Amino acid sequence: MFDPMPWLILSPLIWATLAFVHGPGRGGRLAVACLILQLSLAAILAQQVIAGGVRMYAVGGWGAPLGIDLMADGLSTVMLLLTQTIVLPLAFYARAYFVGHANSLRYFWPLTGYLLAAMNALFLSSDVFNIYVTLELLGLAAVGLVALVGGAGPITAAMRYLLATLLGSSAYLLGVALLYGVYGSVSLVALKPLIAADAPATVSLAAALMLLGLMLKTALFPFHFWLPPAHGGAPAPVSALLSALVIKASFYLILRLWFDLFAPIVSITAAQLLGALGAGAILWGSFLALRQTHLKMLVAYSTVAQVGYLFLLFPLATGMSAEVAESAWQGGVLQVVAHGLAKAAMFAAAGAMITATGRDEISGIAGVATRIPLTLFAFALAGVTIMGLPPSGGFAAKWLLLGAALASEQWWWIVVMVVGGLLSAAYVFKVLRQAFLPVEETASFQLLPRMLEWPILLLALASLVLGLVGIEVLSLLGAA
Amino acid sequence: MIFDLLLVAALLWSAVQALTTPDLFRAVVLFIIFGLLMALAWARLDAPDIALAEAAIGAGLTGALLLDAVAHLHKKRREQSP
Amino acid sequence: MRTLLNVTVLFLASAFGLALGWLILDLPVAAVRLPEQVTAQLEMSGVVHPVTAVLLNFRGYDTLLEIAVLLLALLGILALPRHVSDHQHRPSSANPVLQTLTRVLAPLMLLVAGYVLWAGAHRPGGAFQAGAVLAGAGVLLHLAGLLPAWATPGRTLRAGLAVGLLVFIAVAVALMAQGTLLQYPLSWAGALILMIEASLTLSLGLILAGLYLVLTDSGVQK
Amino acid sequence: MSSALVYALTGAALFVLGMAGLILQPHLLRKILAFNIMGSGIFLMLVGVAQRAGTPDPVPQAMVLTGIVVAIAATALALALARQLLDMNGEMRLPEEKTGKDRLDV
Repeated sequence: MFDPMPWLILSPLIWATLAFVHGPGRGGRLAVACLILQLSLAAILAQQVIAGGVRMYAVGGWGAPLGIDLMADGLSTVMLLLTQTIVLPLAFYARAYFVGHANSLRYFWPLTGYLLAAMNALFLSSDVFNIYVTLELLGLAAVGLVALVGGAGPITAAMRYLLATLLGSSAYLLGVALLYGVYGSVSLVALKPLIAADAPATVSLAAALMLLGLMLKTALFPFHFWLPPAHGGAPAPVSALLSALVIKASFYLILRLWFDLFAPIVSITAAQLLGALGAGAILWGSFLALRQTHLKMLVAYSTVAQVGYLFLLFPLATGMSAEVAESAWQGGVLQVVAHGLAKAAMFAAAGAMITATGRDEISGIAGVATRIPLTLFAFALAGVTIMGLPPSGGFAAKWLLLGAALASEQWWWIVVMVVGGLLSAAYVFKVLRQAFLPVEETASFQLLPRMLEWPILLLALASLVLGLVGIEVLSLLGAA
Repeated sequence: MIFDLLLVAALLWSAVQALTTPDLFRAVVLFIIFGLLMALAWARLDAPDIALAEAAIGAGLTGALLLDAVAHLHKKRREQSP
Repeated sequence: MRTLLNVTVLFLASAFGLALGWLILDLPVAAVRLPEQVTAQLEMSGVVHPVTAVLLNFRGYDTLLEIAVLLLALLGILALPRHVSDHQHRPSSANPVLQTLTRVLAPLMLLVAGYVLWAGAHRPGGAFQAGAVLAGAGVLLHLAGLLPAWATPGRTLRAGLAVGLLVFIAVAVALMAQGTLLQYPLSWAGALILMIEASLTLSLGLILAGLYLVLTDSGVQK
Repeated sequence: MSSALVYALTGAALFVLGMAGLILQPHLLRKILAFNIMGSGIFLMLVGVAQRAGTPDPVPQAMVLTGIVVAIAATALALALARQLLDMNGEMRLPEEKTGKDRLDV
């Protein structure tokens, strides 16, 4: 039987390297062709997982613990599908966005290719040291992309991002070193029963180090300091990739470690702490988003806030009844997917508005409603998901989380979610209101190519439709 | 064992010095010394492959890159305050 | 404020260090014994030196990604917008003695790199160390004023930078036709690993030298 | 106590030193130095703890080789960014760390 797993990693590695050798023109066309291929590969893998459950692949034929295994279960398949779905429209968007910036485009494709290879490899890996290598590949590619267009702001943001991401992966690697010291293996499959059987205090320290490192990379409050300038200062297609996907990769790992590897040793206290940090992120991030004067900074702070919802999953799913945990778990994963699609659309829309008006302040986008209604419509649709209004994917996700909080009588998370929802409505409407204001006569306006608008609408619609087909996604999740 | 303890002491001393000495150039030189001591430590740990790589890459190339950066920094300083 | 931060971080860091040190003094015996498995399977790996066997065969997939990390770092540096000075940057201090010395040393280093690469199958050494020696030759040539800093790499150079990764991937894919990714057939394993290592040495040498040669002349001119 | 464990303990100390330096030193070159020292500490821990019984273990040794290459890649990228910041701002610091006269650097 054809196995798509290795190809999902090899394809972006190959096209990224060839794009570097051949330059942006042919490289870009190759990238788009391969991205279409990767989307079908991810779909094939999803079918295989639904039909046959968890799939393993022993690289080199050795098998863990001597070799490295790839593993695809429901969660990793959802992440792979989400990644390929978001990157494909963004690739079309990027081609239109970087017109006239040959040097940026020359390196955009290879860097994006390695970024994608790192994410696909990360989602498929079942070896904690191999995951470290993918984390470094991911981090360096993301930093390279932030610095792509240069300028004091983005370079400073890239430097800060690099230091944060290196500190995060170093903490993670120290945890891996301790795990190897205790058990003599780095394979998730080999480690899981060993940790369940006997976990000395060193393992708890290793778990804390790995989780802290990944929280820094996910920009969970109060480790969010690096995110807004990096995501807000990068070129729009890059911001979209980073906010929609890159931070989700480290969050995926936190899920993997918490609910899989370290499940026997995690405590309810630690889960409540993670939830509290998530609540802090929701309130503080939304509050700061509301106070921003620049469009992309507002969207970036909104990411800080939305990451918070992801971490509410831990207190709702740890140590609760199976039913509550199931609901929280589904809500959390659905929030990953919904926020990924919506935030990609939102950053891309912000980039299109800035390109059209030539100004990056929120006050500069007056008149957008009449000039580029399609883009504004897409921004508003994405906003519906961010606010969590029906029938969007964001609504379905937050509904499941609310249900879990009600069932487990943890009413304080409900308060946080409601206040967060109101604040996010306030910052989304702050943008929309400005967009509907009449234009000044003097304002210049650049017409947008079609490819700078339609991919955004596609992403925004997907985030909305997710609310209606969420069951399908969740059934994939349950297949493993 | 005595050699190991001496080596460990030298490693820690050079690391602390590289991090705290006021002069940047000195700090980089101390870091290169630290790298070479690390190569010795790897040899003591029966890891000759890492010893080779550490000497060539960790001390050598990283050192060259850092020295070049310090030279660049000093050049900028001179341009700024003639 | 700053002092408070210093004290807090130093305190937390030392507390953490003490805990870490105390915990590793009291570790149980590891349940999985990988060194024994490596020894048992060494004959199947195509090389005799265990570290090379792990690096290129048992955990070869790690190494594949790691080459991508290195190439990526160079790409990230090249991608930074910069205005390279018009004149080719050569250190002014290049004296004739250094130049003569370099002319002798550089070919010698090439030989050493070849030996280290070949030796890697049996004893310490291999593509990384050989690549580092190559890169050292490149840096030396630059310091002697015989090799200019890189502005933007041309197509041939780009191909050279990428060849190691591409050959590695090509071998991995070709092997998939008759098994799984990177599964070397026993009779071919040694030869294939040497081929990968040879191309890796070239690319690693170029990339590592490139890190220096690009950085050394990467000023933003106003 | 085996000599490998002595090196592992040294690794722990180096990690702590490097981490403190990375967080506290405002100068970017020193942050990069500190990152490398922290990395060396992790590598010593990895091999030292794994070889605490006294027998060499090729698996963590190969991992450290991988780690050294990743560290030089990260170092080079960080230096490139630091040099750009120097050329644009005249300083090798992040803007939030410009204050503090009591710092040790030139």
